Amino acid sequence: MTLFIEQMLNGLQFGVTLFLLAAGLTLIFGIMGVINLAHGSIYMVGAYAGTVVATQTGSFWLGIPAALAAAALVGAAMEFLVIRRLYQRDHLDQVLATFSLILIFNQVITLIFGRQPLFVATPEFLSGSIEVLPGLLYPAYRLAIIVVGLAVALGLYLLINKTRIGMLVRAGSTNRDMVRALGVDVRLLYTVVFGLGALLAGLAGFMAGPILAVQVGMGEQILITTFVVVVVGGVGSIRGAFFASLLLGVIDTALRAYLPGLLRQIMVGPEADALGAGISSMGIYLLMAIVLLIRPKGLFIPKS
Amino acid sequence: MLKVSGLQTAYGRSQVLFDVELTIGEGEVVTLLGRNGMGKTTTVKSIMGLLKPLAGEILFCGQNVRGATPESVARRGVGLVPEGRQVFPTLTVRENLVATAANRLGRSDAWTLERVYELFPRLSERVDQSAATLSGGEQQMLVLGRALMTNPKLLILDEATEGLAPVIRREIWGCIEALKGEGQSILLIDKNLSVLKRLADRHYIVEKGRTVWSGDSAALDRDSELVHGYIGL
Amino acid sequence: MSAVAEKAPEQAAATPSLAVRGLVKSFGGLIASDHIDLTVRPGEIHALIGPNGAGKTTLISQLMGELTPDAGTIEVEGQSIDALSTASRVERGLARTFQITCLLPDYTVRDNVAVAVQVRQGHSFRFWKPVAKDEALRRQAETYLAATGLAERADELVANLSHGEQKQLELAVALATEPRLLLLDEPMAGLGHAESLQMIEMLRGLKNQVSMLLVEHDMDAVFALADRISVLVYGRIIASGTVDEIRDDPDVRTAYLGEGDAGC
Amino acid sequence: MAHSYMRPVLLIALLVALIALPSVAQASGYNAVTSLATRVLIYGIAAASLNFVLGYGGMVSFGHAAFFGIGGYVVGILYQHFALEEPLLGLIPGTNQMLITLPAALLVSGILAAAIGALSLRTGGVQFIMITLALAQMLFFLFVSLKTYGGDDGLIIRRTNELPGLNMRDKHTIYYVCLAVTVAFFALLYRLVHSRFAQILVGLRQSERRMAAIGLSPYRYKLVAFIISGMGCGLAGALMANFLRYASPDMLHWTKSGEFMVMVILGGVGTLFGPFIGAAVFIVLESLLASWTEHWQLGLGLILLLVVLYTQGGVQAVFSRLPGRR
Amino acid sequence: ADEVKIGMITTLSGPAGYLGQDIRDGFKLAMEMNDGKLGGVPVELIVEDDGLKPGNGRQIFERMQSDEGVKLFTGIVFSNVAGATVPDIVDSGSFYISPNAAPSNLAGKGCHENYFVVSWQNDSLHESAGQYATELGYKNAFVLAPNYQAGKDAISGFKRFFKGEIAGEIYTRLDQTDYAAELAQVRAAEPDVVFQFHPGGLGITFLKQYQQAGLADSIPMVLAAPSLDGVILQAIGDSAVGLTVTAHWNSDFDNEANKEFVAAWKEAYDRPLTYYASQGYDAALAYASALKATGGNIDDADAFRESLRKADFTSVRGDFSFGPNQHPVQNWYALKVEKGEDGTPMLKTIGEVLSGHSDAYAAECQM
Ligand SMILES: Nc1ncnc2c1ncn2[C@@H]1O[C@H](COP(=O)(O)OP(=O)(O)OP(=O)(O)O)[C@@H](O)[C@H]1O
Ligand SMILES: Nc1ncnc2c1ncn2[C@@H]1O[C@H](COP(=O)(O)OP(=O)(O)OP(=O)(O)O)[C@@H](O)[C@H]1O
Ligand SMILES: [Mg+2]
Ligand SMILES: [Mg+2]
Repeated sequence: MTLFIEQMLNGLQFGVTLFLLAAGLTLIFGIMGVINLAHGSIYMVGAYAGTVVATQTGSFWLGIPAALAAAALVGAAMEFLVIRRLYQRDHLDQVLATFSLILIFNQVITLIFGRQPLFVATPEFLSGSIEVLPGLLYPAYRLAIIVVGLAVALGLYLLINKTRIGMLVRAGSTNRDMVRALGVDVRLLYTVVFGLGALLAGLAGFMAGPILAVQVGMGEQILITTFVVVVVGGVGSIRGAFFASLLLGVIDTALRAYLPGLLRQIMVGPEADALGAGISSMGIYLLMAIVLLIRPKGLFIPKS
Repeated sequence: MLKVSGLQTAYGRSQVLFDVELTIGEGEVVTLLGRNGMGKTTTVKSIMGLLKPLAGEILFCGQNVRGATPESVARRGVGLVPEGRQVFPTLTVRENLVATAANRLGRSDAWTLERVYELFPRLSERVDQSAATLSGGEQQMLVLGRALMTNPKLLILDEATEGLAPVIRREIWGCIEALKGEGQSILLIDKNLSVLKRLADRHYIVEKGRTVWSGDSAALDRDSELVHGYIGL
Repeated sequence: MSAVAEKAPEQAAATPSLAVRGLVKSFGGLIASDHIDLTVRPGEIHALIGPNGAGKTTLISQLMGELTPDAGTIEVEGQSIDALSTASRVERGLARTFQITCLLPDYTVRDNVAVAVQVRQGHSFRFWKPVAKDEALRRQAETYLAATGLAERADELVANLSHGEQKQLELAVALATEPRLLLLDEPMAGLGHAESLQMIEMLRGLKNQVSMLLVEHDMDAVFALADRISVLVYGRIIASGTVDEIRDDPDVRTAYLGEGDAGC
Repeated sequence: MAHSYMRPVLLIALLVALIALPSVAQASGYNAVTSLATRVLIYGIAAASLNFVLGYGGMVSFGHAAFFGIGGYVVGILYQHFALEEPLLGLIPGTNQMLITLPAALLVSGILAAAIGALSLRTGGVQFIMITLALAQMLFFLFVSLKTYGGDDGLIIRRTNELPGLNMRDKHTIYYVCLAVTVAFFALLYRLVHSRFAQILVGLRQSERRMAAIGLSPYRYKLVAFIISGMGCGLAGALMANFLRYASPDMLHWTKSGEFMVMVILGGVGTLFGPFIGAAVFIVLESLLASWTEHWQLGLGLILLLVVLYTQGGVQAVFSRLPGRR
Repeated sequence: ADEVKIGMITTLSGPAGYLGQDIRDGFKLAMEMNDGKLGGVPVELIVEDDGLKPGNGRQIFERMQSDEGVKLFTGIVFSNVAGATVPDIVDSGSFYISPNAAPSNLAGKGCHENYFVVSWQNDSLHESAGQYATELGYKNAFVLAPNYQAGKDAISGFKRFFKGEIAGEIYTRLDQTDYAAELAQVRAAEPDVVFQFHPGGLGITFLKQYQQAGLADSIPMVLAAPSLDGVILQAIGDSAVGLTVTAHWNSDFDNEANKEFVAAWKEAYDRPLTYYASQGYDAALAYASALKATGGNIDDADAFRESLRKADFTSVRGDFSFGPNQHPVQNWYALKVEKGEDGTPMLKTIGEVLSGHSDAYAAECQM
């Protein structure tokens, strides 16, 4: 039973991690409507900048502003130099442009930091485990991620749905000219929002440092998963992205934890393990396919 | 307040405006008439900065705004009700109204949500509905309300009553009349000549991108022969 | 027009072109069609008027099969079309224009019509013969353009048309499907005065060949064209009758026309 | 218009150049150019196939690597059964005859495209992008875990498929075979994109609602287009497996779908030869830059970025904007 | 003699770029230590990045061979690039020495007389880990590896030599970033030992999370070299202390060749030394031996092959020879992570696990 609870907790935690990664993307892709394949690269920039500063200064705390600032600056610069010219154009041009940015970012990081993954220490005070339930120890760092993830979710939700900035961004994504003709400097607004999305990606990157490998190309690994989250939840919906993250997290974890066991009841061991792993790798894609076939716009968008 | 002269504008290589003249005084209501495709909307877009004119002069309150960005034109106090109902489809009715609301010129009797709802009660019944699912007429009301919420000095209405039921249309005319009474300057594009004659101070007719006629309502009646030739009345 | 369209009225003299019974459609809490009964007789122009948001467009979308009604039946020339897809309804002779124009922006004016002709001919799974060399198709398309006054604009890209011209093209495309029942959603909106008059003339010319359901807020046009008028308010038909009956109906005056001069 | 008579001249010039390429390459000592050109031809077919749905039909598929990969695997699997002399599923004998494997690849990829298309065409927009991606990724994972066919390590095809009367071990022969297939493919595609069917397809891209309102059922047309396009990619995959003498899950990975898309956009979306040019530019740049510097991705990235920012409509657009051609 | 060209096709971009980089730099080091010569013959090394794409690997080979006349190749890191490229190289009569990837399909029936491997056959890595876990007296083991060919090879290799029971077997994903679900299962199964194969970045992630989950203190781990190379060790830092690894080479090997190599590396590069570098270095030495024996004449392929087969060089690993399928026959050692003198963790050799070990596929190879 404890194991089951632990696994569910793992699922939730993984879900929140996914959301933390997807949060910036929801903003940029879901709401601004820009297909930004280089989102993962900004995540990488955040991870590198934060990690390097944290290692050099020996303080995890100093890493946070470094990661946020670097990611936001790089993001805003990217918007200013490249993305800005592409809003009016086809989505496909955005694909090509941001694809080239991935190549550029990866190479630039390689040139500056080399090819080896970086060393990141878990901050001292978060390195232990906490007993969340009797007999259930849980890594403190992961609990910290949950807290940060929830805070980001709430903040974003409020920003997008309760503030004028959120409305304007959504308005601008469908009719830029009209927003401008009503007196709003959309270009500045978009640079700021893009920077904010980048900042969230940077935060996610830095937070991920202690549990993942900080290396070149780390962004592409998460990119597709985060797109899946956004689409399953319903493009443009923060709430959707949040619940989709949790759902995917739990289902993914449950598949990994229990599917091979279930299959082993009906087949011989090794085949069951391999098949189970195979199916669980397909897990999120399968889930997305099913969701989209039943609700073509995603889970949290009204049907019509 | 607004003075347009010698305006020339093109879409890519095809020139549409050749010589448009237009003047709107403080508190004046002026119409722009002409058949379909003669360049009325193009004129409006050029004024708004949504198109970059090739030549000519656009003075708003004495300042040259030719080539200025749309946002800066809007901030100086031009409010646009565009042709073809350009609501923000993913926003709710209320959000459409408040998203761009502003009172940059510090009006004391500024437009508020309540006043707009009062003007268009139907909108108040649809506050949280997403604008994409409004009926055509409801969208038109929304767009008008949205422009009012920016409290403009000059309001430009490009076919603002298109697709509205006669009652509503009458209400909108009433509203425009009231606005006029408050001293609001308005540029009207519409085909409802009889009302326009009553409401507006002066009229301009564009034909193939050129201002070919201008004058007050009385002159319009006087030149009815000529006018007929231009706009088929 | 074509032979089919000409024969249609006689053939179906007894059966109405369109018969709607008990149509219901709601969006969440909002009832957009509230037990609508409506009949369009062969060859007549039946105007549907009503305040904004009354459910006129919603009704047309249900007739075309773009929206599925919650209840009720629709018959065209005596046959139920409830189970048919939009495409099959067009084959049965229905066509619509869109209030908010819906055209193919990257095609020329001519191609917009030509595509409709091609679909009507039904030879679209042809992968080999170049379509551009199909003179017959071009010529046919051009006849519809001539009919709607767009002949001179045939080579213009639709994206470059003015708003009013697009409305005219809407009609040309609908005509190209050779409909027997035309559903017109505010064809005059956005047209200039001269063009409106032209449009009225044209619709009048089609009368007796094609039955029409005309949704329009331009009362001059409605009174000039309609044989009968139905008034839709809040999803419900509140009155139905001839032009004069409707013009004088007090309910209609308060709900729709407003007091005083109906001309504006 | 200059266009109308310039175009056939340019095409013939291109064809002559392509025919002469191996001999010229050999004479000038750049033999590898022939293999490079072979890859360009093959990717050109794949990109043009993708473009048929993407550019003409407006269906942004992010899963076309699935068809490319399956085409490759059909060749690989048939070869493996041929080499081991045990029939597939105990029924279908393996083969190394190209005249059988290519049609087989077309058939299988067509069936796969029908299945994937039937499911994914129920959605649209971004959802379509993601669902095609998802279905293709599932296939990728399937092949990764198929140990019989090499799993992640892939299938090595020791000998290129045979064609009667030709020495398929010769690089030039393979090149000419690919060239012949490419020419045939583009000739067909040329007719196709000017046909009534394409007229409908392009209409659907612009507005499905309008097309339905004139009496067309969009789904069928889109599905047929999707199948045609999938078969084109399958053909390319089969040729690639023959050329590389290797098939691996790498051919099915989403990054491959991404590459195809990049080629299409780079060359010019919705143009007949744009994707071919895009494939050529992409492949040539990649190998040229890589032979100069290990940081070639930086160069490639910058060049691609400049292309998007400063040419509207890809490389093809640059050509058509050259003076005298308008 | 004339300058001999050696073509190196390797992976320099992406997350796995450090593998190719180390192979390249190890190889280069061997050349630099001999004034740009191998076996007394001047050598030009041409390096090109395959970007981990099989098609590119093949293209690079074609270009190097036909345009630059290269006949000796090396460098490929990954099995899938090798699969597309190596058959072509050897079929065309050129030579290939693998400094890393050695998939089973090229080791058994698919072996070739011009194909040599100086690293290991994939399975051997894990066989030694299985052997060592047995030697340490563990009774039941929990095994984890990614669900792909190399991962399956790893688990079957381990099981082939592990005499205890398998407490649990999990296949993870190649793109996995979160191992919490698996770690919970490991904890619940309470095995004596964990064996896991997660190379490169995956390994870093796995080990970090293993430590954070508090498992590092309670359940020991036995690994094969790829799961804890010098770079991974540096990236996870102190939390690696206590892990045991089996490998064919370690930087502290006490032989002249190795000492020389390690010293030269430290001199030349400011980054951790990995076994990939040692394999690149050995690949260079192997070519050097044959070049020396033939005096730089690579046109006589038979003679060149004969001298390669002799493996007449002093490997940094100590004893080294080629088996019948031209894969290594070598010793495997147990290593343990300990704090070094300067306080940073380092791998320390603690004993021999297998000696003169060949691979399971050699018998299938017919040349
Ligand atoms: N985006 C565009 N690109 C190219 N040409 C255009 C574009 N928009 C409009 N035009 C052309 O410019 C001319 C003037 O158009 P405009 O929209 O200004 O007319 P209008 O007077 O507003 O007509 P309407 O009453 O029909 O709205 C028309 O001939 C039209 O075809
Ligand atoms: N998809 C939808 N979801 C929710 N409400 C809808 C939807 N579509 C239409 N409505 C509502 O149904 C009502 C009827 O809309 P409809 O478009 O049919 O009106 P209409 O009679 O055509 O009005 P108009 O004359 O202004 O065009 C409106 O109040 C509209 O807001
Ligand atoms: Mg207009
Ligand atoms: Mg309507």
